[in-house]
Amino acid sequence: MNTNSESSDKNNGLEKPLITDEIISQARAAFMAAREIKDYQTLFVGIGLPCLVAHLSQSFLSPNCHLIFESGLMEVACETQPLSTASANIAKTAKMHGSMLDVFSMLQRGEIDVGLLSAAQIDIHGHLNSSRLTTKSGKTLSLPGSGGAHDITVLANKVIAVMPSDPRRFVNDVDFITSPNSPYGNREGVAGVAMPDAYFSFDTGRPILQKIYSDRNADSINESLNWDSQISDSLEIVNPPEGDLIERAGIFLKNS
Amino acid sequence: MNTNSESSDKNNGLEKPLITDEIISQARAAFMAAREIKDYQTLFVGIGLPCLVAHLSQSFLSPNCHLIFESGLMEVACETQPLSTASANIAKTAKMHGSMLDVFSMLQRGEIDVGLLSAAQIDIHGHLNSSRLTTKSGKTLSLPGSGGAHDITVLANKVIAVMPSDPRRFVNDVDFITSPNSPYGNREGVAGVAMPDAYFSFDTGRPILQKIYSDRNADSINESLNWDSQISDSLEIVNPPEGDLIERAGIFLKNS
Amino acid sequence: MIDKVMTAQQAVKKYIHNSDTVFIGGFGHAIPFAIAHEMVRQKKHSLHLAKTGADIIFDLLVAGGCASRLSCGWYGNPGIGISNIISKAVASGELALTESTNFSMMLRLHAGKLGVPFIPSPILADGDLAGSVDGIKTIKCPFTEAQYQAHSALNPDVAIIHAQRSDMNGNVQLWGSVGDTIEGCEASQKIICSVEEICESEEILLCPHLTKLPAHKVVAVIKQPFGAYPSYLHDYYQRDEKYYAEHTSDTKVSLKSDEWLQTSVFDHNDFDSYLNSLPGTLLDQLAWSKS
Amino acid sequence: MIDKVMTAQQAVKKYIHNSDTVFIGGFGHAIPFAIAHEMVRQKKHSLHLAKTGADIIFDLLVAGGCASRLSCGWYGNPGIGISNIISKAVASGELALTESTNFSMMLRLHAGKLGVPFIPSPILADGDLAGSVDGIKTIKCPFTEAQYQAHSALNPDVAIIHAQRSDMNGNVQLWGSVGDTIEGCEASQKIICSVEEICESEEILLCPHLTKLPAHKVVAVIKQPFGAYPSYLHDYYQRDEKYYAEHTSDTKVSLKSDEWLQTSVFDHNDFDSYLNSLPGTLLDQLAWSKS
Repeated sequence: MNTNSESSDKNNGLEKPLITDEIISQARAAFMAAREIKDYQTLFVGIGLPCLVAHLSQSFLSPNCHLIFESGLMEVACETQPLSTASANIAKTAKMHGSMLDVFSMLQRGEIDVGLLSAAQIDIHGHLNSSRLTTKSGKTLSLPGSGGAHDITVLANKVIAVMPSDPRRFVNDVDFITSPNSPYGNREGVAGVAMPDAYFSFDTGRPILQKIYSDRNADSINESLNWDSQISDSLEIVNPPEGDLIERAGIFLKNS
Repeated sequence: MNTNSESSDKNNGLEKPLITDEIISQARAAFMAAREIKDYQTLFVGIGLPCLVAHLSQSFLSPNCHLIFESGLMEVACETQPLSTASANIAKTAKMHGSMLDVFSMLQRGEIDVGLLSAAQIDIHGHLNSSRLTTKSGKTLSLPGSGGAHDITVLANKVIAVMPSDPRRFVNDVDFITSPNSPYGNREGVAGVAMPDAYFSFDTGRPILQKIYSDRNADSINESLNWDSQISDSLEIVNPPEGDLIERAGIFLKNS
Repeated sequence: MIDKVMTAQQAVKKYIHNSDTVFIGGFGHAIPFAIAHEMVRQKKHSLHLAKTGADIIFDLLVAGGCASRLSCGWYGNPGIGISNIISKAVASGELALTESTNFSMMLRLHAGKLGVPFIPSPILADGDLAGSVDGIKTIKCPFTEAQYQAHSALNPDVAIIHAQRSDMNGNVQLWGSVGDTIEGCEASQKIICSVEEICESEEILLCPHLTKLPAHKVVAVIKQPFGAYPSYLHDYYQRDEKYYAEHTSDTKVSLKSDEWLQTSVFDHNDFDSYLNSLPGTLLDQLAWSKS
Repeated sequence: MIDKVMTAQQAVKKYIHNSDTVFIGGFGHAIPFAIAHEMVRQKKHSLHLAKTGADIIFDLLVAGGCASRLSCGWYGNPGIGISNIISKAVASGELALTESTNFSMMLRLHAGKLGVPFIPSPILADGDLAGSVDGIKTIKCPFTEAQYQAHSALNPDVAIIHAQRSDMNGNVQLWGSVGDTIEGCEASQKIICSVEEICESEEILLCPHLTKLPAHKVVAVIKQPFGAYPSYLHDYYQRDEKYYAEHTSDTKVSLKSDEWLQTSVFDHNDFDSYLNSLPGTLLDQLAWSKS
């Protein structure tokens, strides 16, 4: 693992991207989630930030994890950002073209170690919302819906959510429970949520600020979000991603 | 359709077989069953005599019927006798290699027009036995079991049994009901049984001698079997297969 | 054998009836746009569309007035955002939407494929979708007494799909990412399929493992190169990413989506005419690349 | 990646435990004889064997004393007749046999694949098998109140299969007639696979539609050419029809079946040694022919 190299020699001719704050923010959130993944785990990967988590895991931390997408693509090398779970860029790297039934069956059998999801909102119960938002004026804003999110949340052995910093996304009660943190059988449910500053676990059933990047302040992070969370007694300080890792995130996000 | 040609020019170099009584007997039973099949029907084909029915149907009577085997082979051209539902000789002619689940699902969906089965015994209720026989001395003789026979009997829209002449196979009550004539939903169940002399229908729920080859006598056939059957008022006299058809049956049975 | 080869115009006219439940094949890949164009052109209406995750082909069918009901686990423009057209049609009451989850829709189609009345699953026991989805009832497992949700079988009247190739008898060969396509087709009463190429049955025999649909249910085979455009087809052509990227803004106001229907569907007699109206080298640029 | 390549000896020792429930892959095709030979050689015992239709590989495992229980829909020598060995073992009480139907076994494995407790079906409601089969209970459909039989999930501890090829990571490619093989493997906790060839992952990427098993469950990849002999392997070799034809008479008396085990299994350290003991040109004669 090398997160410090300043060189881009290894980028195989891909254009060196302009590193924007947005790229850094996404890389930080994704890296925080990727740290929770162990090598050789099976990952069920949602679209958006979860793909960057999968990419950084595979590239830097857990090179042998098995990436599975709801379209039925398995044993995927997630090298560029896919727009859908069936996009050609990941279909071309997949060693198995199965069906949607095949991969959801894996989830239901309990063979998926980690489900990687994003959502519009997450609440202190670990429930996720990807269906609709209620604005302050009471208007309802429709979102695309569950897709596989509900199913992944109930059926993966463990779910890690990965979210942007936006405080409106962290709430005491989601506007709509698309994906209830009600895991099947003895599964773990939503284990935690990674964001660009920190990682909250749900070990006690409520959000606890468990890990924080060394350039952030725990109290201010905790207070900046719109939910009742606590700071762990054993708060872990994590070095933020830099150099090679940020660059790879930039290339990943750019070449999509 | 040409069942009268004496020539074997069309046999594509396959050796002209010796036509034995056994071949003629099988061809007669199979042809009687094949006459019950309409073109373009979907057939779920068991091993043994049912394969000869399928072959004669495809070659002479119903060239466009869809042949399906329990192994998952579909759109099969049944040109030589297969020993199992997955034999290479039929796998090589199949236009679709599906799975066992795929084809039994077709049955369960109600898409199989005719199930073609043989059995050790058939009784006056239309039940089939392929599990065990009780000898006169009370000894039990084990047979290989249901395989897909039970499932085909319950799930095909209609079942046609095809049997050798052996009177021990036609009984008032089978020794063991492997495949009950209890069709699912509004399916027809066991519609009839073809044998080398005749065809019995179960239109009234009991065997009725419905069709007979012109070289046989209805009363003597009916009496020769060990079951309570009747002779239809509208008994149909059928010309027995000869010439080309017998020869093709011989080639089919020989080149297995 | 009956020759099943016909035009999209003939197939849609003959086999898709108003008020049918229609399964739309393709999943981020191999999406049957050519057939959908023809459905809009023929002004089919009152259809119930069923699918796991609904791509922008649903925008076309909803904007075109074909659908009165939509059952799905997701709808929108993958990776881009919400569907303006569907949101608006639901808000106005023109479209009844039953939101579910992708796996529940998959299980319902799979129960339809198996020919069983339902499949039990632990999903949709909790959460706000549980109260509003269709076709789910709580049952007890007879072995463990534990509670499950019975996801009831869905058997659409007709499935529309696009695939790489078929012979004239409907031995359809499809590969690449399939998503829910096969299950949805098997669950349906009949299948209308457009293909890039119609091949000889002898070619099918060389690779029978690629044949994915039961030929006896395929009622129409339509030769339509680029029939999945603007989506992609594995080994044939790439997705038109620009089209998808611009679609969401292109359909933000009704005026614009009317224009979209006019220029892409109603201005043409068939899909080839539409393809010919695309900028000169566009389709060439979409040529499949292995990497 | 962990290199999963090992010998049959290592795989059977490490991953098959006495008293396991074992799914036997292959259906009239691709039957994993090499792995079964090794199970007999290592004197595995008390296994519960599960399958839809049981080919003569079951005779080998039963004669070898490996099995104490057999659940299947059929057993024998396809197209030839009954299994002398299994009939005798059942009669003597050495083997517990639960007879079912092929589709019920398939549904139970499929429920195992889906990860659901059962699948409802109308089969096995009536007839003499209904009272004696395992894992079936009557339930009511919550939608129609009609009665169905719940066929309970079967999740074997391990599956053994033979396939055409795999990479060292367990991306197994199998084609030809598959029968119940894929479902049985997916239902099992782990998969042991012998293959004709071990290929580079790059070759897998050229035809990912041929990859049929989830690599994360494949624990052992064994390079064993002719590993399905005397059955056949699509595109590789034909079945030894003479072997099958003579098998039933060859196993009519115990003395003969003991001799069979001795000369085909115990006289050899591995399957290659057995293959080498076959008549000189036999394997050459079995070369695959396209027609």
